[in-house]
Amino acid sequence: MGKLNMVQAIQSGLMAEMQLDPTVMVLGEDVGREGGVFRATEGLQEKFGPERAMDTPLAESGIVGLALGLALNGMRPVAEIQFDGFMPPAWDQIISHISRIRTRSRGRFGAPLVIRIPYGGGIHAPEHHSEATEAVLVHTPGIKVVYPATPYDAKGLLISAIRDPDPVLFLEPKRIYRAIREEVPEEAYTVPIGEARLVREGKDVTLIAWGAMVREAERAAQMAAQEGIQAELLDLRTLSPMDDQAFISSVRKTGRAVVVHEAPRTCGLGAEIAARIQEEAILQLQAPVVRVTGFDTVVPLAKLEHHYIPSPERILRAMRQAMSF
Amino acid sequence: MGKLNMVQAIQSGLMAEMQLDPTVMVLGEDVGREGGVFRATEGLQEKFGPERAMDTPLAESGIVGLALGLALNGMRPVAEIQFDGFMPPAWDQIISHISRIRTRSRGRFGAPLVIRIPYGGGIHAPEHHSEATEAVLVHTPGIKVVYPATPYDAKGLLISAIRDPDPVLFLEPKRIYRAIREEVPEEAYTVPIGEARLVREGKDVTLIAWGAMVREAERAAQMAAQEGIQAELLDLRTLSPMDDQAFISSVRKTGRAVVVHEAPRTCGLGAEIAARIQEEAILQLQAPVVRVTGFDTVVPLAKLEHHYIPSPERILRAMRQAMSF
Amino acid sequence: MKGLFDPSILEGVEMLRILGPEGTMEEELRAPELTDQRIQELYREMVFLRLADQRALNLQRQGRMGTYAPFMGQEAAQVGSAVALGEDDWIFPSFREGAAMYMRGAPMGSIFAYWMGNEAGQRFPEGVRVMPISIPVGTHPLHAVGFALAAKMRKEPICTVSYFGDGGTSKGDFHEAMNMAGVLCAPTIFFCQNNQYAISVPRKIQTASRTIAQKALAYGFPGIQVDGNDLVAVYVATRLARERAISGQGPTLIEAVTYRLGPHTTADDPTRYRSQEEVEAWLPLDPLLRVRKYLEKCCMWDQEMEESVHAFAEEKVNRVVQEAEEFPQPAPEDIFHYTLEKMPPRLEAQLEDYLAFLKEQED
Amino acid sequence: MKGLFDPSILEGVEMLRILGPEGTMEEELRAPELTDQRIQELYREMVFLRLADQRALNLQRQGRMGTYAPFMGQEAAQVGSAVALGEDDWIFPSFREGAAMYMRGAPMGSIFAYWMGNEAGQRFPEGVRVMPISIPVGTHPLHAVGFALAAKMRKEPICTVSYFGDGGTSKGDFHEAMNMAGVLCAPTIFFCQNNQYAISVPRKIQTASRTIAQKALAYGFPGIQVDGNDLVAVYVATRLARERAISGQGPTLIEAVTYRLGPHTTADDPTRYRSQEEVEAWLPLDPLLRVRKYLEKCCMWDQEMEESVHAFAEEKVNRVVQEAEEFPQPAPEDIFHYTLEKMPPRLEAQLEDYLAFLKEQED
Ligand SMILES: Cc1ncc(C[n+]2csc(CCOP(=O)(O)OP(=O)(O)O)c2C)c(N)n1
Ligand SMILES: Cc1ncc(C[n+]2csc(CCOP(=O)(O)OP(=O)(O)O)c2C)c(N)n1
Ligand SMILES: [Mg+2]
Ligand SMILES: [Mg+2]
Repeated sequence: MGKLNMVQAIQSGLMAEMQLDPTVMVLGEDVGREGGVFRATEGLQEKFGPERAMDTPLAESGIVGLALGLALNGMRPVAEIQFDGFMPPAWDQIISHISRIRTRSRGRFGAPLVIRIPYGGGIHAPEHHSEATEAVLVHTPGIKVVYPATPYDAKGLLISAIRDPDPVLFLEPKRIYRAIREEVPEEAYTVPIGEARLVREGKDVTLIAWGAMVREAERAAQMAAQEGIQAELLDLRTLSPMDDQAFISSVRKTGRAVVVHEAPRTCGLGAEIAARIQEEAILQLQAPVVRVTGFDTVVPLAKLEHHYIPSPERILRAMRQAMSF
Repeated sequence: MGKLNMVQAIQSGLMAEMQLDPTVMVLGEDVGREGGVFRATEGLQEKFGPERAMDTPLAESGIVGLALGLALNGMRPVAEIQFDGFMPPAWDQIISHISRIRTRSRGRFGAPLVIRIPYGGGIHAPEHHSEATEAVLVHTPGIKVVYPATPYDAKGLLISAIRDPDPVLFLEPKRIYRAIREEVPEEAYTVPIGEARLVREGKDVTLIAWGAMVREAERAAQMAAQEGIQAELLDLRTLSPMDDQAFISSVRKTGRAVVVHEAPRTCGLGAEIAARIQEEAILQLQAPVVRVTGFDTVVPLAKLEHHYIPSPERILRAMRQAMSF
Repeated sequence: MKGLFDPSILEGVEMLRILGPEGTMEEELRAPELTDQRIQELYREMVFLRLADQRALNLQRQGRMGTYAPFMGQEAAQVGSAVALGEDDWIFPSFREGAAMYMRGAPMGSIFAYWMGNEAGQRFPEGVRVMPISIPVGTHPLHAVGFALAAKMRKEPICTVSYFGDGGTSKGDFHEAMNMAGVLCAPTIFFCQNNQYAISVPRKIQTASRTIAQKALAYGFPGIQVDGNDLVAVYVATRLARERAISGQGPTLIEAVTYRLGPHTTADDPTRYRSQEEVEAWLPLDPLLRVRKYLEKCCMWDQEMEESVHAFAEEKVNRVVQEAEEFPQPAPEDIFHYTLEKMPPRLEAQLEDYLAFLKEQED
Repeated sequence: MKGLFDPSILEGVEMLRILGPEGTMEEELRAPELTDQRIQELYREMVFLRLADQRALNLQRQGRMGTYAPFMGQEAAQVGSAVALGEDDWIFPSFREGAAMYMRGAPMGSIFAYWMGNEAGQRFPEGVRVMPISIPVGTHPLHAVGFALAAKMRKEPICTVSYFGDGGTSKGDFHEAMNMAGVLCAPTIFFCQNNQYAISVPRKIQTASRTIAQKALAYGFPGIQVDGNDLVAVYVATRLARERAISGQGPTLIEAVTYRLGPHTTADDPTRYRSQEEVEAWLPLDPLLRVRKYLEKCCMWDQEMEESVHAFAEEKVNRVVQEAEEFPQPAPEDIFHYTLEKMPPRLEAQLEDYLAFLKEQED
């Protein structure tokens, strides 16, 4: 047991599973020799060789399509897409094949594979390196979608994902890869897919976030507490299948909700959450569900990026709006 | 002026614009010699030659990427993707380039192009021929998304789309391509992008639909009328930018809303509509917004497809639920 | 010029043909295990397959089947390649490979049931090493590469074959699959049936390369162009490619030059884009015809045998149709059950709600 | 074997080189318009470009610039190709083409401003026929093909050039672009800088073909492999490709064999994946070195000139940095204004709300 940051926790999870299960392997651009541009696969090629820690040609559709073929033949591949902005070329394989092979074969075949993707903004990166595309993934039947917010969860959820019989999209908040350190067991352990985490209890307003936004929401909740607003913060952790009962029962208690995400507002996951809350808790709702999100624009480059990503201040403002409706 | 069905109206729109504007051209798989698998481009190659009605290799990403290059150099291409299920390979070009070239070049370049796609189920087709992917498109900044429901609107909206300075995704409800005939002027005319159409007035519940679902909703509204429920039906026509004031003001009047779409429920456009309604009309809402949608599964093949696509009966049931909440 | 790779470099290479249209055999190129006996057996299968294919078209016209993609004219390409494989090899078909699938053990009744709009027809019995049909053109060779790679990692002496058309070679995923197979030295065969059309789009609008086989050179492995209407040449080329795969030499691209004698699918009207003369010019190259001619030359076939094999095949096709039509009607629950291994609560709720709706409708 | 396209067919083709590492010129291959005078001019530019590139690295280390992708070692490939084009030709760069972009008229201050995180740096002045940088690898050649096609339709005698790396050739979109260009006979040049690496992935893991140039054969048009560190050979090959394009003969693929002397980007540590020896083996092949040697042989260069050109270039780089740092700080409104030509109401509301928030924060 030691204090690890999130990249280290992920690396530790991969290492642990590859040691336990010879069918587990990683593949992607620069994941082998280099150990990944973020070092999430560091040391795996040294330990398991170039086949089980495989550098691939630069081709995202190919990487995930190859992973499907490997999974169909007994492997448990963990593919890496280097940055969120390079997910779209892989979507066809994910949407047309990976998510469908089980239903297409009426259960004869499954696709036990994981696709890891560093996602989101806040690192002053070039275009296409700051995207958050969860809504598209959650809209796709036949896959699971996981977004850890802490090192401990990252490792535990990753191991659950690897052991899952179905394909799991594993989105890693690159912005906080090295921001948080916490105790992470060295051995393998699991955190169940499909369960939200209660970060903070409160009675006035329910705050819903995931990935890198959990930390921003937590800061906002602290600021709110100083104004006497007691926010209850939920870290969704899994976006598909979503633990909606967690936030619905919270909203039934608080009567108010604020949902936070980096992606553009329109048709973002915040819409689904708002829709479910009004479906199941309308009688308790004392204000509209407020969405604090990226704008309906492309994520700006470094000089303007901070305007785009929800800040604690914007989240606080939304809570005030919810409280004073 | 003559009675045309929707495919004919679309063909007539393309013909009219190609005659008026020498930069307008069509391209895609089988759009030339064959005139399109649905005949939407019939006669264009005869009239305008193989360059302006261009058969391309089988490559969806290539088709729309080529269209962007053409648009950057003075053309107004209308690309066809043969079926909705073959959109995902084109998404990368749409999301990473077509939708961004204006902002990337800070306004120096735009992408005045149209992508036509026959969408949706109900024609007993093989896998990947029955999808409705509007949510992904509406979530993407920098493009417009149009879904006509009638022949007249199809032609008028298509011409608006061709003349629009920004990229327009033009989704055609293939199920009703030949189901409705109505008077369609022979000459060019426009129907404005961004305005919903009031199909039917009513005071009890607002029904929101687009594309092929408008007809189902209309049938449901007729059935409801016999039970004394007066439904107000809106055909959104444009999904992005969405005429939300149309349904918000309607819901302020009726206090109830039912939204209908073919796509899977979770993170479908219905969620966004519900979210906006609760944001702007919560005080008038007398029941949760009800969503009548496809299931969170792959669209089934012919033998089971009718269970998946919202039927008038399911829509009617949703209206009853809204009324009796 | 130094540094120049000009297409003219490749002009000399001619298509491999062993069994000519007149039934003449280039004996020295023939595979020894492909005895006359075996050819006779395969001819029987080809007759059955052609009849089954035609029946499917008829069923569609009668409204008993959905859209169907016939393989008439491509029997030699599919049968020749399928039977050249080893027992444990896997095939990854696209939508026009009914013949290859059947030869690899997929029940024709299942295949028909699928085209009748029943997903259950794609669940082949355990042991049948045939993947479900992949509709998105050119996207499934990647799966064959990955599958082959897993076998290679475990040192299992098998190979995989992906089937696709001339149109399929234009897709980005085809390129990524070819390139990865080359880099990873994957034991896989890319089997292209160049049937001259992708729906209405003729081969020359699909790509400017003289052959499809030469595309392999872009990926550093060999391509073979073979007469796709020649059962024997297809067999020999596939065998060679399989040898390469199994012995660690990596992938091979095979271009089987053939012709789609029928419509693209039952929804297609080919008279819109090709002339009757063009079709007629291909008729003498019919893959069944030359096998029959050969067998006749060997005195292993006559009109009587032809008639009896037809009668026998007709019977068999009848049973296929019966089997397909007796497939149980799928239940609405089936839409939900295979989305994930375990249905998540939200989906369960959707199912329950829908079943409640169905119940209400009955009442 | 008949029908066989084996990679060995292409083994004989050797890379085109005109100006050798020792400064020797193959005069008969040289382009007449590339006079010694012109070479001297281009050498000055190359010196400036190398200094500018190094300055960018320094600025990044000082926190005055964001992630930056240096082109050190690739100057001949970029300058040689850029100056071989006609005035009205367009280039479609990816992220490492600062040198080519500058040679085609994009202000270096703008390019720097962009890497400082300001989108406005990508709006080049009207008349500068340089597209904005495309980050997604291998995806922009399609735009160059479409753009070229439009010019061809209007019978304008121009061509387009897309720049990409060895890694870019693995992408599906590269294939679709090459294939479409072949079919449409588009006046375009695919210019690949094979700098041996895609981040850490060496060329041999990128593709199994011996050369990248030979990939053109898959699409029925020629490829040329050229020494990418040889200004003259790059120029000559590009000129030839342009001739083909303008005269209706269609596309050409050029593989410029070069080496990325620096890190992939400022975020990269190349010692993790390549040895110092490997880098050192490439140093004698430095594209600037051989031009200088040639000019010295012609008595058109000496140490004094070298020093003065350096001093001059340093000055110019200073002005570039100043220009870049004086770019106006973009406003939050800029995030919204270029999404669509006319801002839709919902987006306007988001902007207003955000400006209100900023106002509140100030108060
Ligand atoms: C990615 C994709 N785009 C479009 C289609 C529609 N479509 C079905 S078959 C076909 C032509 C395929 O041609 P080819 O690959 O030559 O195979 P063939 O039909 O000749 O067997 C097209 C365009 C599809 N199935 N997949
Ligand atoms: C589609 C895509 N995938 C991944 C990346 C991340 N990435 C940036 S540059 C690069 C390597 C590019 O290599 P190459 O094409 O050889 O160009 P070079 O960097 O050598 O100039 C990668 C993987 C990207 N920009 N685009
Ligand atoms: Mg074909
Ligand atoms: Mg490179």
